[in-house]
Parts: sequence; C-alpha cells; structure tokens
Amino acid sequence: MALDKIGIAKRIAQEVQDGMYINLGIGIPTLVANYIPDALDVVLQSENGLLGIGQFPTEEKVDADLINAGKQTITMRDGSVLFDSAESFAMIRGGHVDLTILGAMEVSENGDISNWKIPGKMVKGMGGAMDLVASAENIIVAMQHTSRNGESKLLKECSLPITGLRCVKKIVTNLAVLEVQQAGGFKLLERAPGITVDEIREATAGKLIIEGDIPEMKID
Amino acid sequence: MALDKIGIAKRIAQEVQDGMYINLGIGIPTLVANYIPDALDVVLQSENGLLGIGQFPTEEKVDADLINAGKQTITMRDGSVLFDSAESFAMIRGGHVDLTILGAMEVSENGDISNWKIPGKMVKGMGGAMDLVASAENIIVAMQHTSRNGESKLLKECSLPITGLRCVKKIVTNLAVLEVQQAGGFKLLERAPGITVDEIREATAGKLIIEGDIPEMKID
Amino acid sequence: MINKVIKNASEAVKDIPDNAVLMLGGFGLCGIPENSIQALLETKVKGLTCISNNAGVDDFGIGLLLKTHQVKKMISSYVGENAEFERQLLSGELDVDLIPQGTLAERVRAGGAGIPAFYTPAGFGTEVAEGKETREFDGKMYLLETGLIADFALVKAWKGDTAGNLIFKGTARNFNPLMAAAGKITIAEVEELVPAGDLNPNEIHTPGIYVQRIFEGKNYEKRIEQRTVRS
Amino acid sequence: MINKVIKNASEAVKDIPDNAVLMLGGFGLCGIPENSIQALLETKVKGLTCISNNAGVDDFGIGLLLKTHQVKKMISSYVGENAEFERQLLSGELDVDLIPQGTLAERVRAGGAGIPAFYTPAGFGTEVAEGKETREFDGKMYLLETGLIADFALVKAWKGDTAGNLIFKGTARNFNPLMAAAGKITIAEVEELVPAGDLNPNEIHTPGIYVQRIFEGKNYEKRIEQRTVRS
Repeated sequence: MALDKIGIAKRIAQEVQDGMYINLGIGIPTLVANYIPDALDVVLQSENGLLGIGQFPTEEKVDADLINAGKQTITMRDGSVLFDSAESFAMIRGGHVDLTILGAMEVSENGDISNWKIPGKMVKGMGGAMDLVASAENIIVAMQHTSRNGESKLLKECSLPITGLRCVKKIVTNLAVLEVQQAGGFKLLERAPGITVDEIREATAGKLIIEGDIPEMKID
Repeated sequence: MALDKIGIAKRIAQEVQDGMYINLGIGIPTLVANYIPDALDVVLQSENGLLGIGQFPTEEKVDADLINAGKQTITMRDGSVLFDSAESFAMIRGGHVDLTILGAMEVSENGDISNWKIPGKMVKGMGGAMDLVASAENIIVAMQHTSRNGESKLLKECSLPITGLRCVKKIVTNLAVLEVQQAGGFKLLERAPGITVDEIREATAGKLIIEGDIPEMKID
Repeated sequence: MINKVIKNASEAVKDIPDNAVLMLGGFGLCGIPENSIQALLETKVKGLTCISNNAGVDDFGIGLLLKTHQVKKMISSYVGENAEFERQLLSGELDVDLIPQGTLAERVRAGGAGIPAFYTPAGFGTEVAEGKETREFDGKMYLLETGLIADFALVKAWKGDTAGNLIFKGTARNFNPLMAAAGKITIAEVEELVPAGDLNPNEIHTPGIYVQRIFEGKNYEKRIEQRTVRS
Repeated sequence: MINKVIKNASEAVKDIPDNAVLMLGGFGLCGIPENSIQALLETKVKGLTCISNNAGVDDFGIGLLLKTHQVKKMISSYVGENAEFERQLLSGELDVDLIPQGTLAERVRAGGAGIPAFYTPAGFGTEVAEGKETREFDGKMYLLETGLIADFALVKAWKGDTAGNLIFKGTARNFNPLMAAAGKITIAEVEELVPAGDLNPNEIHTPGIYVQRIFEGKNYEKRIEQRTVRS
C-alpha cells in the first residue's frame, strides 16, 4: 500500500543520523521531526533565525516573537541560539547544515528540482528554497510520486520553473525510496510496503534504475 | 612657530562636529581625543571591535580583554557596544564612520596617501589602514610637513608604496592646514602661528594653491 | 553618547518622501515596525518601494500600505497570504521583484557593509539568474548579486537605548539588524527605550552607529499568523 | 543538544596534521587561543599555514610557534613586534601574505558563509591589487577578493556551552566568531564551560553549529601588550 504523509515522514526520519543539524521545509518535512528517534541528538534549524526548534508551545507559552519559517509559534530547546537572517543563510550557504528535507513538485533524473512556481498561477515567491537547494550537500525530497491527476513527478526533465540544478540526492515518495545517480537516473532503493517494482516503474517518467532485488521499506 | 604634536592634535580637534562617529589612527590622531570640546558628543570607534572608547583605565580596572587598535588597555563609555572584526569593517566600509584621522608618510596633491611601507625596511603590514582610506568619505591626515631630513611630505606624486588613491581631503601639519582639491593641488587654508606663506611654499613639493590672505590657525 | 531619540513614529517618518525606497524588518508579521507602518498610513506618502521579506497580510503589516495604494513596488522573497496584493499584482498596479531569501538577506547585509557585489549559488540555473553574470569557483556555479541600500530603513527592536543601540527578541530579529545597517536613515522603534549605559555592550545586536532615529513604540499588536499549540 | 565537549587542548589538536591550514582568533594578544597554541607546541606539528590578524610577540601567542619553526606561512594584516618573525622572514624561512585587516575579516566571514568571492574597495591602486580583478561599481573601483576557509580554526571564548555555543568578552571577540564559522573543524577553548541551556539564546555570539570541539581551558595568562593607565 502506498504510504501516507506520515509514512513518508517516518521513512525519512530513518535517514537522520546522530549529531545532524537539519533544516525541515514546510509540509511533510515538518512532520519528520515527530519521528526522529529520541536516542538521536539532532538540532533543527529554522531559517528565520533559530537553531534548536522545540515542541509547539502550550497555550500559556505562546510567544508572537518566536516562530518558525512556516510562521507557526514554537519553543526553544536547551542550548538553542537565535540569530539574524544573514547569519542563518550564512549557515545554510556555508554548508554547515548537514541535512535539508523539502517538498517538491517535480524532480528530474539528474537531480534538478522544481518547487516554487506554477506558470499561470499566482507566484508567491521562492522564500529560502533556492538558497537551500543551491547550498546543501545532502538534500532529501519528500513528495507524492505522482500528481493528483496521475502524472509522474519524477521526470527526465523538469517541466516547471527550476528551483535548483543537480541538487537532489534522495527522494522518498508514497511509493519508493530513490537515489539520484551522479550520471543521471533514479536508482530504486526501496518499495513502499506492498508496492511492486512494476507499479513504481509505471509511475516514474524519468529513467528508473533497478538493480537486483528491491527490498520493502521497514516502517513501524 | 611650527606646531608640536599636541598643537596638530588641537587643530584637528576643531574639525570635529557634534554627533560624529570617529576612527582615530595610532600616534597624533590618538591625541586628538584629548582636545575634543566636552560640549560635543562624539563616539570613537576602535576597529578591533568597539564603539565608545573611554579613558584609559585606572590601575585596578585594567582588563586584558578590553584594548584599542593600538593594543592599549582602555575603558568603555556608557552606551558603548562591542562587535566582531567583520562588523567593525562593515561599519567602516559601509561609510557609517563620519571621520577618519590618520597619520601619513606622504600625501600627493591628488589625495593619494602612503603610510604603510618603506621599501628596504621590515614590512609590518597595513593593518586596517587600506580599508579605512578606501572607505572613508572624510579623511584628515595628521603629519609633519617635512621628513626628518627636511624633505617635503606633500608631493606631486607619492614616492612610497600607496595605501590608497585620491582619498585624503584635508591635511593638518606642523606648518599648515591644507585641503586637497578635486582637480589636484593642496589649497592652503591656514598657517601655523608665526609661519609665513613662503615657509609653507618652500616646504611643499606638490602644487600649492594660495588664494587671498591666509589666516593664522587659532589654537588655545 | 550621541542622542538619537525622537518623539514618536509620526515625527520619525514625516520626511519620508513620495517614491522613497524603504526597507522594513520582519519575517511574516514577526518583528515588523508596526508603529512606523501606522505612521506612514497617516502621512499618505505614495509610490513607495518596499524591501521586505514578506508583504504582510490583507489587514496588517505592509498589507495596510498596499490597501491604501501607497506601495508601487515590493522586493521580497515570499508574498503569499495576501489577496489584495494578488489583485494589484495581476492588475499591474503593483510591481514585484522576487529574490531568494538568503540572497535578499546577504544583499542587504552587503549594502550596509559597503560590499557592492558578491557571488552566491542561490538561483543559478533558474529564472533568478536571467540577465545576471555567472561564474565558476572551485567547480561550482554562482551568480553575481549586488548590495542593496534604502533611503530609509524601518526596524523594530525589543529594547533600545538613547544612543540607538538595539536588542531584538526571539525570532523577531530576522532582517531587522541587516536593514538597520543598510538604511541611509534608519528609524528604530523599540518596546522599551532605556538610557545609554543600561544595555550590556556585549549583548547588543545592532550598534547605534546604524540608527539615526529611535522612539518607544506603543500598542504593539504582534499578530500571530499560525498559532500552533500542543495540548 | 549535540555534545561537543572534548577533554582538553591536547585531545582537541592531536589530529592536526603537518601542513594544515589554521585560523587563529585574536587581535594582538587579546582573545588568542592560548591553550591550543600550547598544545600545538607539544604535538610539534610542522609546516603550518596560520591565518591570524597578527603573529604574536617573540615569547607569546603565535610567536611561540614561530620560535619552534612550526609555521611555514603567515596570512595576517599586521606582524610587527616580533624579532624572530623578522629574522625568519628576511632569511626566507617564513612566507608572509599581508592582507588589509577589513579584507581579511570579510574574506574569513565570506568563507564561513559560503560566499566564494566579493568586491571590496580596500587596496585598489596598491600592491595588494596586483594580479587581482578590478571593477567599477557606481563610479568607485573595487577589487575581487575570495573567501577563506581553514582545515582547523582555533578560537577562544569567554563562556561556552556543551553544544558549542560561544560568548566572547570585550574586544577579545575580534576575529574569533568569523574564524569559528570558517574552520572545517573548529576548536573552541573557553574560560567557563556550562551545560547547554545555561546561556541565554539571545546573547550567544557564535552558534554551536560552527563548533566541532569545545573544552574549558586553563591557566590563561592574557598578556597585555600596552598597559596604559590613568592616574
């Protein structure tokens, strides 16, 4: 069965390693925080100026001066630090953030990503997405494998305006975990529980690389 | 009579206006601070990371962690602020410092300055001098009019390695106050007490511009 | 210490002329100069270019200035959540320049720091790169971006002193310190104004040298866009 | 919060290899990483390139590493007050690259911030400009300068926490925060090490993300170069 959003978040949480500094985008990526094992010590960065995002506040602790990049009220963990937007993107651009997890509308087989603009629709802006994808060494995309009308979002080339070139390393969708190959192509690493390789092949418009047996994801 | 160092410092202090942020170089410029009228509210910047240099400390208040750019122990005034070296030169480069006073070995008639290196002698480095002269809108040079062996330091062209081009606006020497003209030339503004125009002319190798009567400096 | 105190927001903004280029601090509605925006509504100044990460919401923040048609151009990274904005953009009344958030932050920082231009990887290979110089450093491609300055920067701090030194609170810091340094005239409104000497010199975020006018603001609403709580 | 604590200076520097590029914080002898320098004397690592605003004095700071011939190159803005330094320079044992102080600060800041290059006016028309690209912006001439990073950055702070967050004191801050961000491995020595959570998040100068190793130093001498007092 295809994963739901929580399933995707749970699978991505397995990619998190102890000691990582992580930037989580809006949507499914934000959910990942809920499934990182307690044994791992990681720090979440919010690009509006905080390292060490904590839980949502209780009603009494809500502070309008403490929000995340999705403009949600948050709290700080012990050891947090606040800074300005230039310092925040200095961290991102300078490669100090170990892992970036973000959503996408399309990913191409050479790792290009489109996630900021749909021609003909109101343009809201790229926010920090272009900085994140151009800077991060380690980007995981969380998304549905296909669009609402069934078209593949894993393409030979992106059809939508690009957010960044050759930057996506790994993709976790409702159907599969895939690795973007240096030479081009989506290497299939894992299948969602009950999903067949054929189903994934059918849902993938870009070059799909299948080597040997493809294991099923293990998700609690 | 030619001015002594204190006389030069006193004359430069007359250039200071209320509300100025000022960077003072090492040597005579440092002395200027002692002669700024109490009625004027100015803030002294130290490029190693302080706005609001105060007096030297009393023996009990000496703090190794609080020095000026000349590595002297100092104190902070009320309203001071500390910052790092990038912020310090952001201030300087960004034109936020209103007045820079520094020493020179030579100044040319188009405002070039040489003050960091003598060929054949040990090179100690330019420190912040090149940043200061390249950035400041308002630079006053404090120096002797001639070298120890009597050669003019106000030249047609600098003979020593350059610190910055076309940056000096005003020069206060032991003999005179001069303004560097946009089109080139040192316009004589004031004579030191008892010094004649002829004496200044003789001591000035670069183009000297003399218009009308040249008043004597007024120094307490 | 030089005294930068001015009576109130009206005094602070009264000489901002039509067609001025403004920077306004804030991320979403967090840390925005509420009092100065209100005062601009009263002066009815027109043709403003506003450099701000966001454009407020329909009835708060810069959204208020959009409603009164005082803004001619927005330079921002994200401008959603604003129906009037969308209407003006589609009708051609409003011009918008969208800039990646990190590039915007760095361009403002550069402007304040006297850096005329720098290279950044953000936007290479995208629409953002159109018309811009590109260059390879160490095998990676970058865009040349220029520093930004403004005629007036409007910032909001938590505490400030009479010398213009500022301390921000929480994530309300965001673009405020950068913009403070990049305004030819910087107007700081603070929740609490104290005498010079009351703030610890080691805890100040924005040195007073960047601030030309400071006043204690009032009636801060601090509206929250996404109130999220745990039970 | 991620724990960066390491036992002492010897542990912190033991894997610094011959010919490493180091950054060392400090201005003169103010804010220098005294313990890490001492530990480098003990590891006897050789061929170091040291990026530091100054080169210490004959018998303190980086001067100690010069005496033991562990330094092959200095990248600095001002290197006076050091007779051994002068001797090695004139004899060709030591290589020196002199950089304007503000350019040095900005190059280190750029390196940490992922900016590969930027334009600055300092040094235009001087020896510093030799071999460098120049360019005019808005009627003024600038040089293209590149970002600097180091294999290891050695910094000294006043307080630090187990997560690597740092607070500096007085003008001992200087180059330390910039270098902390520009080291691939950053080693911070602090006068007082506290648990994560003890420092106010709003008062931290260097976010722990930049620091890989932290330890509480000991026996700080904090030598003063120019003890000036008033009576």
